[in-house]
Amino acid sequence: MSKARMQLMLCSGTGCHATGSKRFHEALDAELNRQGLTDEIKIVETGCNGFCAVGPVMLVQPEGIFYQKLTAEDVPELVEEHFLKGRPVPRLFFKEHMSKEKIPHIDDIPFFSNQVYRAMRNKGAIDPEVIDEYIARDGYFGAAKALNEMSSEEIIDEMLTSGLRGRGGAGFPTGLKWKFAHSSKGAEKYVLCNADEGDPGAFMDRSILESDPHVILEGMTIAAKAINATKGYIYCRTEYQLAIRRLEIAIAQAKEYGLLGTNILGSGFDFDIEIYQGAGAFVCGEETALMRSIEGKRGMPRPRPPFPAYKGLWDKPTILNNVESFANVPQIILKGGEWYASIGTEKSKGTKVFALSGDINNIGLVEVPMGLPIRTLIYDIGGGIPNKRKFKAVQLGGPSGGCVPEQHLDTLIDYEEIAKVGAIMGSGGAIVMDDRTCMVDMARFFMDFIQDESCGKCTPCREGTRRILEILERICDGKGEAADLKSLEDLCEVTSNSSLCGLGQTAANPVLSTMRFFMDEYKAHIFEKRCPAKTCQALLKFTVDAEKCKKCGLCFKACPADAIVWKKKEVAFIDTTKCIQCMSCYDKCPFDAID
Amino acid sequence: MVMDHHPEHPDVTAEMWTRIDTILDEHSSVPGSLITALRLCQDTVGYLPPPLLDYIAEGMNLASSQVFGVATFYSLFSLKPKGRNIIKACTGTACYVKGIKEILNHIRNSYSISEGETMPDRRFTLEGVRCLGACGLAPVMVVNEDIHGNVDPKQVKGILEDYQ
Amino acid sequence: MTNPISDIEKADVILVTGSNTTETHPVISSAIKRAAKFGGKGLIVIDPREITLKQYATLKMAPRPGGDIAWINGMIHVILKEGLQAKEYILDRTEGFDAMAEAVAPFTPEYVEKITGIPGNTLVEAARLYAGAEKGSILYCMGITQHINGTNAVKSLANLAMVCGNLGIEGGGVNPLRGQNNVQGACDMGGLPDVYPGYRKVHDESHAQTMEKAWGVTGLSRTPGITATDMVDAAIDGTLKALYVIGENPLVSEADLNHTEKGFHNLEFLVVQDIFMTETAQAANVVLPALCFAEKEGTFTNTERRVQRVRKAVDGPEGVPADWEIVCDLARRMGVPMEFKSAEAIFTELAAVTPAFSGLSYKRIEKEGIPWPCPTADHPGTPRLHVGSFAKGKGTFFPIEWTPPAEVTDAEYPLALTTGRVLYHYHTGTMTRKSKGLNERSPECFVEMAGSDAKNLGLSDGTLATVTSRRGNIKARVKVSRRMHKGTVFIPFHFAEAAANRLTNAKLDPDSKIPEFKVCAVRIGSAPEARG
Amino acid sequence: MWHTYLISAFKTNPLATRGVCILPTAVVSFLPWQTSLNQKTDKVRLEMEHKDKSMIIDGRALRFTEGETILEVARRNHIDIPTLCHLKGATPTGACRVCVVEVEGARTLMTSCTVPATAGMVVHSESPEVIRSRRMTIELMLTSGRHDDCLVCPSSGDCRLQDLAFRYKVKGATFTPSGVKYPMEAANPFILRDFSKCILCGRCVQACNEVQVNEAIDFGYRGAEAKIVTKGDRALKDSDCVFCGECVQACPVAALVPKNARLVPRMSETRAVKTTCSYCGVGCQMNLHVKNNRVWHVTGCEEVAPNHGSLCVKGRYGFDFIASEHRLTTPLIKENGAFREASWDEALDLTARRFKEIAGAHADAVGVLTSARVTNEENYIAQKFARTVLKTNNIDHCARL
Repeated sequence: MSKARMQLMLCSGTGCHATGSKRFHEALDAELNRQGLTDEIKIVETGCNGFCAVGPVMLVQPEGIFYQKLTAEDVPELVEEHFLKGRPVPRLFFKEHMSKEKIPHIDDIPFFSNQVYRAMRNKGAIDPEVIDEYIARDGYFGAAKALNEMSSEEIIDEMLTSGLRGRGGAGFPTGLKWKFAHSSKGAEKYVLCNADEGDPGAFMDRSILESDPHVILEGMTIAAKAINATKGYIYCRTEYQLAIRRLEIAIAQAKEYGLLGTNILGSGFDFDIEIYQGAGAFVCGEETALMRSIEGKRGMPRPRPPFPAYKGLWDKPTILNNVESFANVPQIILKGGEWYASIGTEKSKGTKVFALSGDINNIGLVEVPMGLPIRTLIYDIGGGIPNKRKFKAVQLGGPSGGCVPEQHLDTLIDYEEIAKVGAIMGSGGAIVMDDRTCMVDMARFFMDFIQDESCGKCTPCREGTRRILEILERICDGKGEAADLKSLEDLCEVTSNSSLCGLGQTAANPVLSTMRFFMDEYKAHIFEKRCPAKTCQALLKFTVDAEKCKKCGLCFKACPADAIVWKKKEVAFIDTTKCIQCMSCYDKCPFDAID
Repeated sequence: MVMDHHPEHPDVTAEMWTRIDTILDEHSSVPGSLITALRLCQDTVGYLPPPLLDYIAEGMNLASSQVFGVATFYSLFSLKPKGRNIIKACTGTACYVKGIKEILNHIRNSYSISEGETMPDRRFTLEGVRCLGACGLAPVMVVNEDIHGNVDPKQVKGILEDYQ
Repeated sequence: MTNPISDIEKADVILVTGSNTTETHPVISSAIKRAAKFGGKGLIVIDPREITLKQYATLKMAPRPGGDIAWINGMIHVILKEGLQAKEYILDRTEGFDAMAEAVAPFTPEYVEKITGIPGNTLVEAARLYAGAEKGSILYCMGITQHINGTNAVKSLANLAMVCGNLGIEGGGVNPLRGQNNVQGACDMGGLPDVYPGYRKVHDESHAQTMEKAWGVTGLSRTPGITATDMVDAAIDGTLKALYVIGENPLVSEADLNHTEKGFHNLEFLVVQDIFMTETAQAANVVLPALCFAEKEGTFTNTERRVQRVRKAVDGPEGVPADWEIVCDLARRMGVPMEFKSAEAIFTELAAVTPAFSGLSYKRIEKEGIPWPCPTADHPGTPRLHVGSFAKGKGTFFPIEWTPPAEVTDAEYPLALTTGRVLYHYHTGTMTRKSKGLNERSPECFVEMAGSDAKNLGLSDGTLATVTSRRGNIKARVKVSRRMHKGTVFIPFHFAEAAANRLTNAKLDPDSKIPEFKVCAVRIGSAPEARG
Repeated sequence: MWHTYLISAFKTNPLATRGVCILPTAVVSFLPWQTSLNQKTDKVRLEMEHKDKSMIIDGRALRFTEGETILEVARRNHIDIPTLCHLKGATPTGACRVCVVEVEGARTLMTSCTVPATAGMVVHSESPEVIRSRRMTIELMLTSGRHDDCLVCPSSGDCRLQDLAFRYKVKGATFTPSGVKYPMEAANPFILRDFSKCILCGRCVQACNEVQVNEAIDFGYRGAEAKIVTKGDRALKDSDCVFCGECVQACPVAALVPKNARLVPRMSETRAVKTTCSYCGVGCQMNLHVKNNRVWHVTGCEEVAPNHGSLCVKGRYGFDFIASEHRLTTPLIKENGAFREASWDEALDLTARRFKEIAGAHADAVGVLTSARVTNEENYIAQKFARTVLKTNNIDHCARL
């Protein structure tokens, strides 16, 4: 590749972009130019590195020094000290949350060292806009093998051996899905990639597309060969403009290299891929809805059977896998299904990507082996909860998933194990919540989301979720009644049992899950008219703890409603009849005296 | 249909009609390309006034009711004029946990617009959007093309003052 | 129709021409649209206007009015040139192929394009599409027949169907869509100047004798009578002196109305029997009220020859008898008794004297109608004609030449006018214009034209315009529409106060005596709006 | 075996047994319900294992043909599975969820209108689970919009939702009715759209798009905002609607009723007289709904050719001419250029006399224009009259117009 002595892998993912990677890049460029170092030091703009919390980040290769929170002002020092004199700059190293230790090497940072890269093996390592860099890391070798040396059956067998299950959430064995579509008769078949990442709190697909677009093209090509399809679509959220641009570049380059289009790699196999931009509808993550959408219609799911493997897009046999699933395919073909299955649990093989967010120190994207305890994910990789707050639960699986509370943190990352505690693997969103999060409000949040995203076709989902939301809102408003709990249960059961598609069938999960583990919070809202997490404003009754109050008067000054009575050297008093529960005083009090 | 005249609409200029005709020409024979055509037409005009939807339907040889159904199904499409600046507040879980509600409140108080609304002078349109996949920066607010992460409610006004 | 309506969805390719089906036969149009949209069937629509059905078409063509024979011959030309014809079928089941082939030889796509304006390659595609279908159905309506060469156009369509072996098969056929509820029945029953019930010629001695015997009379005239249009001329020259009009409104529906009015006013005695005071009734000496379909028993025969029951739902105006009762009463008063107890009794007689109806009875069609021929009481009826063999043995090809319309556009009358119906009205509007709702939807006459024509004439949507032909003029509002091609305008004929037939040309097809309603030359200018 | 392990996964998951926890995409898709065949051992089932193409519904072993849905098999065998959104002649959408049944081994309830019968399938059409779901679904429908005024509702007695509520004894009292979301629309001569009654079953959309293919209406908006819309969500009169009324006939409630439905007798009070439409040549079979010697409604006959229930605007709504005050009721004779009323005897005698005179004096001087509008019987009589009484073949009608 490059003859440069040093490569600066600068993250240009959405996160780092937002925190100023572009300005830093420009400054760095200018400085290297000024110093005449452009030949020996090469800047490589990579896709998302994953460690978004500390962006902009940069990895200096081949040394493996990791810099975080970079600004344009840091450039002269970096160039002078490190790039010229070989003395890395410690103040820009990663700082461990607990020990406050500064760690220079990426391999020593727990966020990275506990990860195993498969789907994201190229993240931060290549320039996503240069196909040669992908090829240099064994890119398209899997496709070459599949197209020239393997039959469809052999590819499917390899996939079955790998034990790869759908990473979009349901965990259906990928090889089996391909097998059905393979056996389905039809001259025209389709391979679809679901890149309509919709679960709030999940962004691994965007990251993979931005950092390694070719792996998706390669994975889809292998799938096409397996089921004998000639056309593929990547259904991508229109919000992901960077990902779309990189995919467009990748498709053009692959075609130029004969890796896509007609007679790929001289194998006689034809396959073409088109990008289809979604237009903003969560329900289009459901496979039949997604197909409707590609057909240019309203993304309303249709009943199954018939299943897409037999009657999918334009009524032709179709397979749909998500981005992360496809990202695993080339390596499985290249290194074999057994290699892939060598890590993980009995029924969940390989790795899974999680998007850690919420109340956690190391917000970012991580890939971990199946079978890892959730606790390790949260505390070792995630670096624990900030501000010395208490962990309450981690929400897995987004609007279709559930919460894993403290007592189940040792659950292993495994489709079945996670399901046992009432959550789902889902697409990998992992939102950590500390003790200030109200679980009833959380359920209400998800129901609000679902209600908004329901397509409106079937009665239980359209009307049922509306009624569930209504009840949850009532509870959060302090107007809940005992009978509401029974109504919730009934509604959740019918919505789950009778809705047309997965969206409705799983819509009640966040409610059922929080009712299972946090019934006490529901009861507190209903019977004591109290929100233990102090989130539901209507239920807040603020009082001043006389023992903690230092009589400073900050609360008095902060109150916009004149609800606080305070005189110098006296404990403040809150007039609850005037209080508008705005929490200004609560936020202001330096002594936690307001509760 | 003999497409020899355009409907009249104050927000659609002659150049826009020309561009729209090109878009329709390119897509009318491609099955399933309605959503793409709608997106491109919206990019051209800024939004999709109903007479334009009817015109698109004729040009694409689709039922006008179907086109309207599609346009109102997807949140990307707007049938009302939008502001010069679009504020997208991420309402994903991470941003919710990190307090996007307060940011929305601030915007509402400062500019008298709620989610989905546009200021009468068309300076801002406020949209609540699905998770932008930038959870690491929660709460996130995107103004036009600029991503603002870790937004403190107090900064909101300061950030927005730059957009006129 | 040679084939039943249910065959439409069984065809592989449907060719519709001269029929604005969605407005004139909405329920049949649904079958066509379903076939095209959901059945994946090919649909070829040929019409001078961009009618709604074209939105569903696989292929559409817009010939200039009067060019039908040219494009039909052109399609046959292409089919023969490319060897797409049904060779065995032609050999086994038809005659006269060679002469026909010779007649279509000059109709190259280039020549057809010159006459019709249809691009040559489109014509070739259409020919391939139709000929490529295993089962091809042709549906046509007045757009084909109402021309001076209408009969020939129909024969050309039959040529086209036979060339591809599409007559006498399921899903095939040449199918005229009959415009009126019982036009099929009126013809079947001998409501024509030259035939008795069952299409037996009046000049054929043996038929005449059969009828004399059946009716117990003597001296039936062996001379064919004259057609409605010829009656007008006969009235003008005085040979026709009296006319008995039952449920028709020729003073709106006939071509060249000014001429027709002259004839009617020249009659010595005119009797009109109708449910409303129509424009024709106004001209009568005697007006007789009648019952409408909801007030009497009987049968109608639909476009697919299905004989169906009409049942009395309500009592009519007090003392008003059914049409047949009035006629029988009149006969009695004229000294020739015609006594029937009921409509069913008449049906029994007509079934007995009409071979194709012999097997039919009210009892048999109680639940569902039966298509004739139905010769015996155990015959299931005949949904498809010509299956296995043609009625006459072999199907005959006719060599057909194209002739231009009787009137073509020129500098003085630069626009081609074509007339037809709108969805909300029916024929002369006798019934529909009494319906508040239908009138609200379609209150007045209009002249539909292309945006470019309107622009050139300085007219815009909604302006009142005067439309003038060599025979008369009317005022109507302009309707600018994407359905019209430049150079052709359309006016519906339902509106007596702005009757399109004041403009139309009464030149007749020599065989069918159908006037050329579908094309004449007009000019259009803005009309001063009346004040107040 | 892949499926058994997946099923065991559900079984061990306490939430999964309630049908939750698995995302949209796949697992559900490929679950073969047959796998549960061995779960119970009842005699019939054991016998069935060796029989091809038979299934069990409510304990009855039933044969089916390839492609038949559970609903079709059930109906053929007089097992009454209720439906609401199911529209004959259109693709089943599975939207309303009223026809759900329990299929052994399936993770959730299944809509009988969409699921094809498979060999060995065991179905319970009225299990407690099914009834519970139907009752909640009906309850949710009854409390959406306004459904509490059956006493003054034009569709009362002719309403599927009312029938279902009766059958499952649901009162619509659990939740507060959500009320009127979109205003009523009456700005056209024929159809009244009452959105407060609409349960979004989609039958009208299918009637419009799949049966008549007029494509005037479709689903618009999303979720709780969902509404049946025309182009631009305009009033019907400003849309592509051609007022064929297929949607009105398809509407199972009173969301779409004839414009004057509140002012005239309800459908359920009238007597239907089957007849043939008197407009174009299609010859649609229709029911005239009569009360007190007046036609109030017209519907298409669904069971017979040629129209199978469809009509057009003229056939369905153009019937007010029957009772028009402009109808001719008495014979008229023109004297000095003006009409005067006459008795039948006078008018017919005059006519008979004049015809006799003219026909007697000149051969073929009288003509008859019979009609494509009157019956076969009347045409037969008219031509017989011309030929035998007037002794002329001068008979014609406007076949050519």
